[in-house]
This record gives sequence, C-alpha cells and structure tokens, in this order.
Amino acid sequence: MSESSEKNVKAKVHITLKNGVLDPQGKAVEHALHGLGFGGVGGVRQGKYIEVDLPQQSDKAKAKSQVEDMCKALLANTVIENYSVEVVD
Amino acid sequence: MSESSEKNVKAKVHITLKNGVLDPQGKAVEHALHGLGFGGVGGVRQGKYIEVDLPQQSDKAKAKSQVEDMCKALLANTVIENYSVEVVD
Amino acid sequence: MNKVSAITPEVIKTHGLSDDEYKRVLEVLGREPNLVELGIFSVMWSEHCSYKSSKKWLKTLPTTAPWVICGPGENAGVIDIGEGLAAIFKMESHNHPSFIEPYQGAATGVGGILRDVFTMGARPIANMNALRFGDPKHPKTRHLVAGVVAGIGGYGNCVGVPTVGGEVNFHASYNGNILVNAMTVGLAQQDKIFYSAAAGAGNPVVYVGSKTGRDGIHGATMASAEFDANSEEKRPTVQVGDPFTEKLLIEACMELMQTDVIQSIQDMGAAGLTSSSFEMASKGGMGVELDMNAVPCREEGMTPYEMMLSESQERMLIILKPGKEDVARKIFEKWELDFAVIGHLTDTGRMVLKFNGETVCDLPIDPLAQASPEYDRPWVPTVKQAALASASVKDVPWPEALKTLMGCPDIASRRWVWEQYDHMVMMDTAQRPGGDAAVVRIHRSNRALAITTDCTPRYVKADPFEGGKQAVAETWRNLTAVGARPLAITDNLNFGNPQKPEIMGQIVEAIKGIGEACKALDYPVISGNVSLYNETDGSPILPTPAIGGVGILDDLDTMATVAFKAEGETLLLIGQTNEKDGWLGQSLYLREIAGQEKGAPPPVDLVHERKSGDVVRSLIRGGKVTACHDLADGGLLVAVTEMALAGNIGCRLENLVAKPGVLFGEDQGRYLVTTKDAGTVEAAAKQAGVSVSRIGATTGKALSFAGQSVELAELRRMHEEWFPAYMAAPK
Amino acid sequence: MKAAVIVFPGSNCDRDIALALEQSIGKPTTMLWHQDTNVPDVDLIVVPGGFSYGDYLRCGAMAAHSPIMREVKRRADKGTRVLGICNGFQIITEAGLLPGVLMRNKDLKYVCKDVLVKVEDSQSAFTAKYKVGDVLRIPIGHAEGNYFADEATLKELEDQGRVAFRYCTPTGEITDAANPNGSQHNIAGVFNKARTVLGMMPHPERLADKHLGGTDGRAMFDALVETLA
Ligand SMILES: Nc1ncnc2c1ncn2[C@@H]1O[C@H](COP(=O)(O)OP(=O)(O)O)[C@@H](O)[C@H]1O
Ligand SMILES: [Mg+2]
Repeated sequence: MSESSEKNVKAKVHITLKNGVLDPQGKAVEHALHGLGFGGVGGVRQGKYIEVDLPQQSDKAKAKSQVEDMCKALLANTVIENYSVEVVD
Repeated sequence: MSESSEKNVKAKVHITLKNGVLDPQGKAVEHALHGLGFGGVGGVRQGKYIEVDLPQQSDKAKAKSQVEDMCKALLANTVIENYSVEVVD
Repeated sequence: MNKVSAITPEVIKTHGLSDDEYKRVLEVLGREPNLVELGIFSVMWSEHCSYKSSKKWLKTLPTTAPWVICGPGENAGVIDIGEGLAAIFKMESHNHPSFIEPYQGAATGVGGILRDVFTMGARPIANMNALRFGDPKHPKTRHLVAGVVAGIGGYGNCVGVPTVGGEVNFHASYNGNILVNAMTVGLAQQDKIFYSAAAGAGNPVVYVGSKTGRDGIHGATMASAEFDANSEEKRPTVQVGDPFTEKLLIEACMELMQTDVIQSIQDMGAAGLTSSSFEMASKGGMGVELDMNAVPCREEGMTPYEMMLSESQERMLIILKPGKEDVARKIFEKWELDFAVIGHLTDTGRMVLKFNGETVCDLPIDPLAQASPEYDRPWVPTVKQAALASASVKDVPWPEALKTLMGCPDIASRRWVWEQYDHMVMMDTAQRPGGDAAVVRIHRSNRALAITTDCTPRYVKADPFEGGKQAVAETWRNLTAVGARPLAITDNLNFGNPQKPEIMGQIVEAIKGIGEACKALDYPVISGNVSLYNETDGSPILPTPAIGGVGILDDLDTMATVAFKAEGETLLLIGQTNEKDGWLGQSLYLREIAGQEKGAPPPVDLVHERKSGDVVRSLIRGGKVTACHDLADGGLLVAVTEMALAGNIGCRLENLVAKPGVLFGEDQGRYLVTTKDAGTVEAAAKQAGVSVSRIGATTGKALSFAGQSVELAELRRMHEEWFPAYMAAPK
Repeated sequence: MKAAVIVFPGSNCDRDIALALEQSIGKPTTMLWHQDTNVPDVDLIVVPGGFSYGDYLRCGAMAAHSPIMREVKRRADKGTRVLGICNGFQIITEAGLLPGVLMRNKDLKYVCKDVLVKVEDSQSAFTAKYKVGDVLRIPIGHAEGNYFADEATLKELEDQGRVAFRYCTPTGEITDAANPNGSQHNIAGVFNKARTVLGMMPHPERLADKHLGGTDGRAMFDALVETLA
C-alpha cells in the first residue's frame, strides 16, 4: 500500500488502554522481559498502532476528523481505550 | 503506569509489519471501514504500540539501545516485523 | 520476455537445477528458457513437486483396497466409509518455514493441508499434527515449541476445525531442523468428489481466494539480475496465514460444490499458480493460456515470474464448466473473496502466459512432465545393531524408574499443547486428545472416524525397515485400541539428504517396511508427502516417516477409552512379550534410565500384530472390555499408569517378573484391557492363538507391585508438570 | 419456541448451537446471515461463538458494528432473549448490550478445556432449570475471556445479582486457581438488568450430548424451551 501515490494523506492512529484498565498483554510482556534478564523494566503497556491511507483526501483537518470518527465507530473501544490521531502526508 | 515518578525514562516502541508481508488484520479493518461507510479509505496497516517504563535509567542513549535489545529478543518478530524505538522522559 | 534476465550459470544454479537437469530443459524446449520459464522448470522439477528421489520407491507402496476410492496422486486420498460417504485425508510437512518463523510456518502448514482436503469436496472435520523438536535444553527449542503450537492453534481454532490429536517428540537431531507435519481429515458425499484433471478446451480458468503477494517466492529470485535494484522492497517474504479468509474460502467452496459448475479444482499449494495450473493441465492432457494481467495482486509492479512462483496462501484454481462464471462469481462475492477469470484451457498442450500483450512463457506441458527427472539414487542399507540383552541393562527400583519416565519429555502429558487447540468445535469430538486415537463422530450419525499419527524415529534410525513397519503398526494398534477398524494411512516421509547413500538407504528401507506392514494389515497408503534435505550443517534428523491412520467405528456406543472405569476389574495383558525378559533395545527406559541409545529396535511380527489386534477389536465391539490401551513408549508400567491417571483409579499388579524388560520393555503388538469378565477375554485370546495373562486388578488410588507402591497423585504430578514447567521457564 | 442464530463471516459455532437448540426444541433453528435485514419474529436470538472477522482488531468489534446488530439491540430492548456465547459474548459487549469487556486471558494463551462454573442465579429463562449453587462442567475455548469492568460496574453487577456464572472449584469455591483466564470476580457470564440478555464465555452447547462426555449444558436449552414455549 502507501508505497506510491502523490498527495497521499495518511493518518497514524495510536490506541492505548485507559488508565486503570487491566492490561494482561503488557503485564505478560513485562514479566517475560524480567525473565529474559531485562531488570530495569518498570512497566509495560501494549496498545495498537494503525495507519490509515486516505488517498482521496488532501485536507488534513478533514482527514483528521474523519479518522477520529473511525476510531469512535470501530477502531477503538472507547469504554476502555483512548485514541489519538495524527495526520501526515 | 508512567503517571508519577520523576526522571522516569520511557520508551515508545512501534512495531509494524515489513513491506510486502500480508496484513490480514489491516485488510479486514479496511474492509469493515468500507462497510461502515468510510469510503475514502485506501489501505490500513495494523501494528503494535508498546510503552516501556525504565524508572532506573536516566541515560537516554542507553535506554534506547536497551529497548532495541528487547525488541530483538521479544517485542518484535524480526522475521516479519520492523521496530522503531523513541525514548522520552 | 522483459528486461535483462540472462540465464547465466549462476541463475540456473540458484534455481536448484543441476547441469544435467538444465541440459534436459534445453532438450525439451529446443531453445534457452527465459526467466519465467526457468522458474517454472525449477519448481516443477523440484524435489517437492517431482518426488524425483523418492518416486521409484513410493511406487512400491500398496495403494489399493476395495474401499479405496482414490489413492495417491490427487490432492488427498479418498476412502469409502459406507452410507455413501467418503473420508478424505492427507498429511503434509511445513518443516523449513516453521523453523524460520514458527508461528506463521505452522499456521500456513495447517492452512495448506486443509485446502488439499476441501478442494476435493470434503468438509474438514479434524486436524492432527505430528511435531518434532530439538533437545529441550537447546536454546531455540522452547521458542519453537511455543510458536508452532500457537500457530497451529491460531489457524485451526479460527477456521473452526477441531485439532484432535498428534504427537510431540524431542531429540537433539532436530535442533536445527524441526518437523511440523499437519494432517486434515474431511468428510464428503461419494457422489460429490472433485478432482484436479482439467478438461474441455475453452473452459474458463478461475482464480479465487486472496490476492497474490510476493510471499515465499523462491529464494533464487534474490540472486537474479532482475531483482538487484530495489531488493529491499522485493525481498522474498515469509508467508503469513489468514485463517479468516481460509474459513470464508471453505464456506464459499462448499457452497460452490453444491452447484454443478466445477469441472476441476485444485488449491494453490507450494509454488502456487505454477504447480496448480501446470498439474491440472498435465493431468487432463490439456493446454492452458493465462493472462497474467488478470491475476489479482496485492502489491504493485509484480512480474509474471513473481506471480507464478508466489506462495501466497488461501488461493484456489478452478476450471469451470462453460458459461458458469456468473454462478461462481456470485458465491465468491457473497463471501467477499477475490474472483477472477485468468484464462482458459486450450488443446495445444502448451502453457502460454501473456503479460501486457506479450507472450512471456510458452512451454510444452507433457514433455516437461515426462522429462521430469527421476533418480535411482545410490543407497546402502543401514548397519543393523545386535539385539540388546535385557539382562545387561541397569536395573533401578520400578517406582523410581516409572516416575522418571512419566515426567520425561517424550512421555510427559501433552496437555499444555492440546489445551491451546480447540478440539471440540463442530461438536463431534467423541474422544479428545490424550487417548490412543482421536474419535470424531460422523455428523448426525452414530458412527465415527478414529484418527491417529505415530512414528518412533529412534527405531527407524536403528533399523529403518523395522521402524517403518512399526510406525504403521502403531497407528493400526492405536485405532484398534479405541475399537475402530483401521482403513488406510497417509505418510509423511521426513528424511535428510537423499544424495547421501546412507540417508537414501533409510528412505528405501523405511518405505519397504511401511509397504510390508500395509500389505500385511490390509491397510493401504492413500496419500502422503515427502520432505527431504532435513539437515543442518550436514547432520541429518532422525529418519521420521510419520504415519497418519484412519479407521471407522461402526457404533460409537462401543468406543473404548484408556481410562480405568471402576475398582475391582481385572487387568489383562494381551499379546506376546519377549519370552526371555522383554525388549529394551532402543526403549525409552534404556535412554532415560540407563542413558543409552542402542540395540535393535523391537521387531514387529505382523501376523501376530493382526491376530492380537483383531481379538482386541472384537472384544471391544462385543462390550467385553471396559478400557483398552496399547503399549508403546515406556512399555507396560507407563501404559498402566496412563490408564490409572485417566480414570483416577489405581491398580495392584501381580504375576509379573520384576525385571526392567518386563515392566518397561517395548515389545510390539500388545494391549492392556480391563474387564469384569476375565474368563471371556482369556478364552477369546486363546482361541485366536494370542497370549494373554491376568496381571492385576483395579483398586485404590495408587499403583502397587512387588511390595512397593506409588500414589497416583505423585505420578500425576510428574506427568503433568514437565511441559508447563518447561515452557514457563525464561526464554 | 422460535430461535434464530446469527452467522457472521468467521462464526464457527453457529452449526453447533443450532444443533443443540434443535435437540431441545425438536425442530431446526433459523440461521440468519449477518447481512439479512429481516430478522424474523423469534423468542431467542443467539450470537454464536467463533472468530467473527478473524478476531482481528478486537474480538467481536467488527461484528458488533454490523447492521444486523442494530436490529438485535432493538429486539433485546423489547425483551427478546439474547444469548451470546464466547465470541458472541464479546460481540454483545462490544455492541453495548452488556457492560464490560473481554480482555486477553491472563496467561495470553488460547485455552480449550472443561471448566467448572457455579450457578449464581436461577431466575432467568436461561438458568431456570439450574439451582443456585449448582456446579456445572462446561467447556471453554477462547484466548480473550478475561472479563473486565470498572469498579462501579462490577459493584452494580454484584448488587443487582447479575452475575450468572462464576468459575469455581469442584466444591463451588470461587478461587484464583479455578479461574482459567483472570476474569474479575471469576465472572464467566453476566446478565443485563432484565435478565433477558445473557453473555457467557463457556459453551453450554458443547456438553449437551452424552457422546461428547457430558450433558450439563443441556438444561439451559431445555429451560429456554420451557420458559419461552
Ligand atoms: N501435537 C499434539 N497435538 C494434539 N494432541 C497431541 C499432540 N501430541 C500428542 N497429542 C495427544 O497426546 C496423546 C498421547 O500421545 P502419544 O504419546 O503419541 O500417544 P500414543 O503413544 O498412544 O500414540 C494422544 O492422544 C495424542 O493425540
Ligand atoms: Mg497409543
């Protein structure tokens, strides 16, 4: 994807667990890192990183609000997750 | 996590699929977004975003190389994934 | 063809063709091939597609029986299981990819074998997996076990086919070359079986499933001139499985198969579009013309070479009957899968590929197939070892030896593995993992298929002929032990480099042993797979001809399990133990307790095998026994312990000589049964000329013998602890 | 009783639940493709287990946003019974029919085995044939069954007696060791306020037949048939 095409607007979405929400994956990773001898690790949180291509959109502000809508509608579960959207060309 | 603690060095890790590697999740998300009426979506790639706290480390360069080691050892599957590490306080 | 694709000796070599083979290419073509053509030759003449080293010997295997509908040669084998139904099954290896990327390698192995089965019209009803890993102490082993098991589960669970059994062995010879063999069993109507031979000039060639990417393209592409620029972008990539798409593909194909539009169909397996289109045309004596611009691609700028050699997953090739494109298209669109007419059959006998209006490949199909190399590679027989005198083997008190064996890597419970597999979906799993064979009910009936995979590589190493026989006999025994009538096998022959005469000798003798056992047991080979060159740094794996066996239970209510059912029942040993003092050569006792791997492996007396099995089966069917278990790794006491643990009922043993060979020897063709009616069991065995002895009674919560006893709780702990503890240790 | 089972791309326990229902009802169940917009008039809608949309992104997320789920919600609001099993539980929580979320199992692994659950309520159409305190053996098969809700939600669930089943020991104790996935309060299944919607991770359909090794799940379907007849 994203390889060619001019004017390709792309959104970078970070989805992270809200504070206070259990993160079994982060915990397990933390545990495994300790097991591997990485002693100095204090905490690990695992989230998602999603890139969305918007080839037809050149207006960055519009792109951002569109992707925020996608987050609300599908990409994030807003009961437990936060999202942030950054638009780049 | 990251809430309190002074001098808390934190690493932000992005793990993405290498170019050319099939991304079934991204494909399915793209499809679902179309189904929800987000027509302008050209492509979606899904990766991981991991935050690692390093409370005992204040040297950023060291922190970075340490977390890169973690990526190689555990966080990323380097056969199919790339990683990038950014260290912040 | 386009650009600078000079066929230099270097390019030829990286395509794995020998000088002789390339000469043959020139003869077939009467000119130099271009790169696309060379790629196709290299794939079609590879060991994997052409079986050039093994063909001569594979031909000797028995492949027929009145119940065999289709033997080797198709995507999978087909047997008649009565009531208009057929069982379709096959086993296949994904060894090398699983070593490089264990999760995806194993996952795509499962995906591939599923397609081999459903392409023939069968709904997959069970998956099995036969796994071999290196020494548990080797630094890579844990990671590989974790990845492979997660990959098999990740794929099988998602597609909704239960993974009901398999095997796991550890041995240092697999340190650098693990084995991942996956088997699928499917169920079809006999009048709705689909084959792969193409027919009907003009018929449309249709591509369905996922798009084609640059997955798993022949490593050779790297070295060829065309790919020097931009090599980062075009690096051959690991195949990633998409089980969700596979599930949709299964449903779409099942739906399509209910219509009358398919002329022939084949999955795109190894070397995807090349081997599928080539084999379909070749089998039907047809030609084929494909428009490479019509192939659905996932990435931009893909060349015909890449499209033909891509191993992208979840794709099928279908020849439709004339004018049926729309019927088919509708179904694949409903399931949101790619569908493209990419060409048509011709009567020219040639494979012609067009790209951007140019002909990029024009090969004669039949001559290419006819000229495909077949080798009679030199081989030497394995030097046989003398039988080991059991009396010479170190004797340790049985409780200690038993506890060690129950917790050793090759016997410890595999619960950690199978609990990661959905073994219950489809609601027909009548016997879950942990018994002798998995039992999967034929949907909405009271009949069932029994399925097992077995091989004892240390026996095969010591004596490939006896080891080959033993692998087949053990599957037959495991099917028998649940009460099933064994019907047929699939084999997955994993060996080292066939260009070494010792290795070729292992292959030849193991195949002979397999064939002999199949003949004696009326138990033909209906499908299989060969995986050679399993070596690292010149050191080969243990020869591992994994056998998958399938049998039928005509009445599920008579199924036997290994678990003791009640206290106060008699335990009998059926079958012959080496009259001197049991067979310890190549046994696990010898390896784990005495620290030796030597001697001849236990011989398999196929006449006796058949007699003892037939008695056991008829006793089970007649409802005369309450539990049954065959004796395998670890011998008698291990088998008793497994029965006791499964039923949580102990046992008092008697009438046994307290010698390691008797207690832990691995003499073949033996079963343990419990019964309320020992007289009947004895009479039946005696009548059949099979030895039988009462060796104990079920009682309490411990195993006791010769004045010593061990609590079941302790044995259970030993048995259950090893795997999870091993996997939980830091990586 | 009339029942319908919704089939999403990737559902794989749809046939299983339909068969279990058929055993209790005595006639076949309606299967609804996720794109069907006409949901017939039924007494029970089942959202089955499996891997809808491959479990990609978040389990159940994509299915929860498919058009048919709007109709399911509407029916649920009107009192039609809705049963979500396993992936179905994940879907109906994502769709907001039930509170909470199913997180990754605490040890991250998929797990398929029989577990024991304690019946916490027998007042619903689903549980009417069980007694409070009964210990049932029912299989699970999931990688994301770790029930999580914030403290306020948990308190509300507990105060209103909306926990249907909890993972337990053979004697009915609620312990960490009996918890296969890390669920808060050992929760294996929860109701909505009206007890007309039930979501649960264990698969009652998988042990409703003697040939499969147990029948503890059968009473749920029998109860539905009796209550909703
Ligand atoms: N990889 C695996 N996947 C699923 N089940 C397995 C696997 N390996 C072993 N098992 C199960 O564990 C049990 C014991 O295996 P094994 O010791 O090979 O049995 P046997 O000696 O009777 O052939 C069998 O039920 C088998 O199906
Ligand atoms: Mg056995």
